Amino acid sequence: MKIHEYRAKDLFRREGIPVPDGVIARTPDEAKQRAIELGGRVVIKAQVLAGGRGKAGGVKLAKNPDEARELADKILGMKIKGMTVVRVLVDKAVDIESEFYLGIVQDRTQQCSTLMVSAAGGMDIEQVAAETPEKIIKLPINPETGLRPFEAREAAFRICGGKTALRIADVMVKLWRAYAKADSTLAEINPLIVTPNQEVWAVDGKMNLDDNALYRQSEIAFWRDHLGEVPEEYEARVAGLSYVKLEGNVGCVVNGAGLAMATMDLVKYHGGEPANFLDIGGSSNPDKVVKALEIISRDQNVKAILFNIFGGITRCDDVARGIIKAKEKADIKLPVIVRLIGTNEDAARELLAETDLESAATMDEAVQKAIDLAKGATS
Amino acid sequence: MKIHEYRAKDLFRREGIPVPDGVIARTPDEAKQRAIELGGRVVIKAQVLAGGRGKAGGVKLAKNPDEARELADKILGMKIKGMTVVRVLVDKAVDIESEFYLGIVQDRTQQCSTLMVSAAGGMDIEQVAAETPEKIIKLPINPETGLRPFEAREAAFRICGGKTALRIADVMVKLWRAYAKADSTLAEINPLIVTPNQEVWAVDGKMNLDDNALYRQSEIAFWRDHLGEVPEEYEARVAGLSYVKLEGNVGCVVNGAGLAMATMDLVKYHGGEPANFLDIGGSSNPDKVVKALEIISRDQNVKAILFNIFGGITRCDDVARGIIKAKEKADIKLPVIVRLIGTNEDAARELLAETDLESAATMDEAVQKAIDLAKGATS
Amino acid sequence: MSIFINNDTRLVVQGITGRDGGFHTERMLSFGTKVVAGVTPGKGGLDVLGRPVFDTVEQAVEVKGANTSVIFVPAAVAADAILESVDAGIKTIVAITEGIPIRDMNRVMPVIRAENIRLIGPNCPGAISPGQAKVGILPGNIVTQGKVGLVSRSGTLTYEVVHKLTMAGLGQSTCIGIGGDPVIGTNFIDCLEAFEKDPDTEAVVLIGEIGGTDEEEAADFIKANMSKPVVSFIAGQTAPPGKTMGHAGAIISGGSGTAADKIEKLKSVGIPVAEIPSQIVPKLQEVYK
Amino acid sequence: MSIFINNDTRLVVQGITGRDGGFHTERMLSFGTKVVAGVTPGKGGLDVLGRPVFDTVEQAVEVKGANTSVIFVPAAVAADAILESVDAGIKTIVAITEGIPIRDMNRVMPVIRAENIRLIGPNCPGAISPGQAKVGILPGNIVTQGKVGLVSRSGTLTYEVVHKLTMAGLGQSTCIGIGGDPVIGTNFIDCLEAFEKDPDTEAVVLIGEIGGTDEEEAADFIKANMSKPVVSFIAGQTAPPGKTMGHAGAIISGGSGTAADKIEKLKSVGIPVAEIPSQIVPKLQEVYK
Repeated sequence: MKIHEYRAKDLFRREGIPVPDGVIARTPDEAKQRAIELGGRVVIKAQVLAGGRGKAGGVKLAKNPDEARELADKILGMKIKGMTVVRVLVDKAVDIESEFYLGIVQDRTQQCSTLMVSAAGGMDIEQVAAETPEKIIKLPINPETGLRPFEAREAAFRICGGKTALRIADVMVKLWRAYAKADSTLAEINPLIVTPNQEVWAVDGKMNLDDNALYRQSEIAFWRDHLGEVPEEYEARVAGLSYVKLEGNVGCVVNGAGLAMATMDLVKYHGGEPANFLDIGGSSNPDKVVKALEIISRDQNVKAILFNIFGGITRCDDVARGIIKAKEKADIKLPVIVRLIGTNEDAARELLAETDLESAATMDEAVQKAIDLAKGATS
Repeated sequence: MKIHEYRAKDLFRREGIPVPDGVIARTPDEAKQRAIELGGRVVIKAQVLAGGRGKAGGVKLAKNPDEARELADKILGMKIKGMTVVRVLVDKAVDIESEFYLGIVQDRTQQCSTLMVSAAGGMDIEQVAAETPEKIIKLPINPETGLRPFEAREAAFRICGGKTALRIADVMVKLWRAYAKADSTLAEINPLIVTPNQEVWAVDGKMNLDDNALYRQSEIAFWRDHLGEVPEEYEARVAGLSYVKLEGNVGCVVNGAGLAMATMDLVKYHGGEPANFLDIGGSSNPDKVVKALEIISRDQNVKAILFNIFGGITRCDDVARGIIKAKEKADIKLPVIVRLIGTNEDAARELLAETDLESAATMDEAVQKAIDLAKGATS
Repeated sequence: MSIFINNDTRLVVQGITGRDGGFHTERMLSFGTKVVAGVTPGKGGLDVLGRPVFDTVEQAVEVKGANTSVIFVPAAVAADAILESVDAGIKTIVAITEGIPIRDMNRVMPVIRAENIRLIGPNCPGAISPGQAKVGILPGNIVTQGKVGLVSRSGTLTYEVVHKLTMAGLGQSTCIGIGGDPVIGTNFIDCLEAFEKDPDTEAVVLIGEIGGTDEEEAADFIKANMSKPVVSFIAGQTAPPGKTMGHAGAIISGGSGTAADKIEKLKSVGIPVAEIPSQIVPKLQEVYK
Repeated sequence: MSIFINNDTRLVVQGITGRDGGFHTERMLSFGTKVVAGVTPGKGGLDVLGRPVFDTVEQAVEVKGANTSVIFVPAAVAADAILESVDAGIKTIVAITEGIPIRDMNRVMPVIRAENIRLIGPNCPGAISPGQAKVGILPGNIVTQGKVGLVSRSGTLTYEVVHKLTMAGLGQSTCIGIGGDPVIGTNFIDCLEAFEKDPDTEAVVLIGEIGGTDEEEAADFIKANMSKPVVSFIAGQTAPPGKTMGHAGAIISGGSGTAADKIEKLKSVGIPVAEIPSQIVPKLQEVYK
């Protein structure tokens, strides 16, 4: 789960990381008022859960409250990567002498959290990593001891010196605490800036949280911004389904993520275009199937729906009954092709034979039928 | 540092350990009032920083508020191991079916904290350890991971079963948290009781804290009960001295704990009786020496004062000047014998020669002189 | 004879009194797995399907000589259950539980590595060695004994492939689903290494998916260390970047972890890669006769 | 040639810009110790007594080849300083700092054991090998080179005994104060074992005190493993139970850790125990000629 910059900064503040004073505004007038309170010179920052806000014009420096109003007016309502800006963060501006990058991220290969530090702050860190990897210091963090002060100092003194390095090291240890307490998979300050008088400020903040740990992060879990999600993906998640919208016309309903991906790939292989990824999980619960059908059929592009279910532990006849019930309930007019295989597949095929549902014996056959039906419906 | 039972129980409550409702009372009437609020049947417990309260009559069950008043009246003002009871804890009484012992203590040999669990609850655990050590389960705790739930369960299921064991395991993990957060050297629940309907309650609580960690335990450090200390020992501690009062007549002022103990032993060896242990530490600061002389000379038993200082890094002449100044300032009439050895000892002896301070070349000589002078003063 | 689980497997089921634990215990028993005990703290003394339930894994090891455990307990307590098994001396652990927080698994992994434990999963279907033992939830009715080893990051896609192998008369030595989480105990290389050593495995099918670089590392390993033929398939060629495809680990991030990269890498070291699942059997038959 | 510190010692002083660190660096230098660098985070680039100051121990090791560190930093950051030295590859660490919380030392010790580090202290006077090196605060003017090894839990009592040895013409190979805290890196046995192996040590003086059972364990070790004569003294015969005698570790608790117990144990394995400090030299002369 992603949280907004202003939320991440709140978590940073709790650990004592120096974060410039800042408040949220929802209207240009509010932004002006906040700018007055913050001393006039502020940064107006679009709060959307997407990267590249700066390039999209969503982050601007205002030299006075009137300019803050003006800029907020421009930024509010702006669309960044398909998401509308409904809030801006009004942050007190600070003078910048140098910029650093601090990040902690789950490292898949090392199977632990890793501190990343660079003097190349303010830039896209993935670009830095790709072009000049030597500019990034990486340090695996022991999950039990956490980031220890001496480790932070060693990293900090490789990118700068003196009291500044001590201040940056201190921010690193506090960033680790914020990261660990929130069950994060990413916590980033980019840039961490140093002012001409050697103060250190986290002028940006980003945090991603582990969805599996939200059950013990009740406060933060509540911060999920549904506006930042594709509505159908949100709806699916709430119903216990994994759904990702694509642009094709063959809707797919599959049990299991790997099989769902393979089904999409097969649609493409046979010359079709998948409309979505959808994993209904291990259960044949008709309610889930209903919800899946509802979500998919709402997509105007979808012209045919393909079920690909490997019975495994689940009995295929149970699943067939679920599909029949669900199709009735959801009142689906689109053609539906069902491929059921595994335990009790014969019984399932008998059930389907009595309906207008097309059935198929193999994945390839099912996919080809679905593509043909989608084409037929289109032409 | 020791803290009172009611304070320890507050720390236990914060972690969610089930502790019977209880409040402090300073008068019998207050005790009665509290007993009414707690439902009538209460336990009145003397709050003094000493063991063996039960045997001394400092813990009593009251069947009703009037009896609570009566028992509080008896217990308040009572002396237990030299300490006057000025507060009682009025605890809601709970029915006892069985009693367990849970403790976490710093293990010197293992160099870690160790969980100790026993079904022989309510008894003196040191006695259990001495007589039936097989009744105590010991488990070293990894300082980084802490006590993990499965470890607690393994221990709990060795002393009981079913839901009760799960509840006790839960208390163990929470006791570890209380212990670790407070930088404890001991946290003990004796007894942890199980009621006839299988509830678990910590009816007693004890915690000792690491003095070296009090700087980061500001809330708890404030709880120190000076009433529980020998006044002179408290005064010495505040002045940065280590002082332990004994019963003899030869006052000792020494730099270094080992040398101070050896000096006391030597007084005894030569037929005298040491009046105290006193370590002035590594500094020759006259203020500390003044305070040391003040504290020792206030002890009516002391008839002679012996300085045994090994110069080492400190220069002996500096120390001599400190003693001379201090003796004047503190206006000491008692005979003082000074043995200074190490760096610049000759210069020191010259300085002392101009005063009425007796000097000695060796520890043995100094101690014998001090004993003689103390005897002379007495006869 | 198979890898990781076999006729010597003496299994304890952690969470045996739960719905999933009980259901799959029955399936494992009917497959012939030597399930020797169950564990549910606080329910010691019960009997489930004729197997004794203990309060701790330690007791199951002491009393019934368990040497392998399978974990069906809820996600919030699953990491603790894994550590309990390690502490009790269990050397092979299969964690079925899905949704274990990454922080918990980060804490488990150093112990697993230090104690040299074979942990499969979490969030995986487990392993099955036809004719010997099944530990986990892989359906027992689609496998048949043989000489093909199979390792996969997914569940039902594995069933699909196993089913195709069985239909084609290609029996299996061991089939393993290693799980789709970002932090897992056993990776492709661990399985490939074991298959290479196993005298009863003659060829291997490797089923990967988008996310991470496990397949790329497997390719290097195969090139350097494997004499037995390996055939592969990678799911997720049409997956868009930045989106989690069901499995927490199945995500293309920052341009890395794409199916195209993985396929290219596998092919570059000479491993046949099926474009679609139905090509796996023919590709295998080309290199393994 | 001596134990733990010697002519090969290349010392880095952690906290060199502090009052104590600077003062004792001067003393160590004038004793002839090879102090190669100092460390104070944030003060890298300074020069103290002709020695460069670095920001990290890592730099001191890289640039100046330090192999031993001595720690004078405040108690609140001392455990971190120890761990920093370990991480930088330092194998011998002498922690002078007093007042380190027990919890911090509990965390340090597993690392010390795992990495096989020689940690002396904390809260100790350090070690001195006359003619070679002095690491810590033991006064350099009371020692003389010779063949007696000395190990003690205290500071000034050690000086007293060393002084008596020197006066009696009994020079020392190495004198070590292991410190009076409950959690310390090096105990009596570690030192006795090293003295037994050291060809330049011919006899050992062991100075114990009340608290713990380190002396008892040392007695068993001496009986089982030592060929060289050992003489002992135990301070605190008149100490009352339950009271901390200056050193946090010097406390008789629950009837254990008394001087009488320790003396009895030492005598029971044939180790001469001086009743008072002035008997140590004569007792030693009886067994070591």
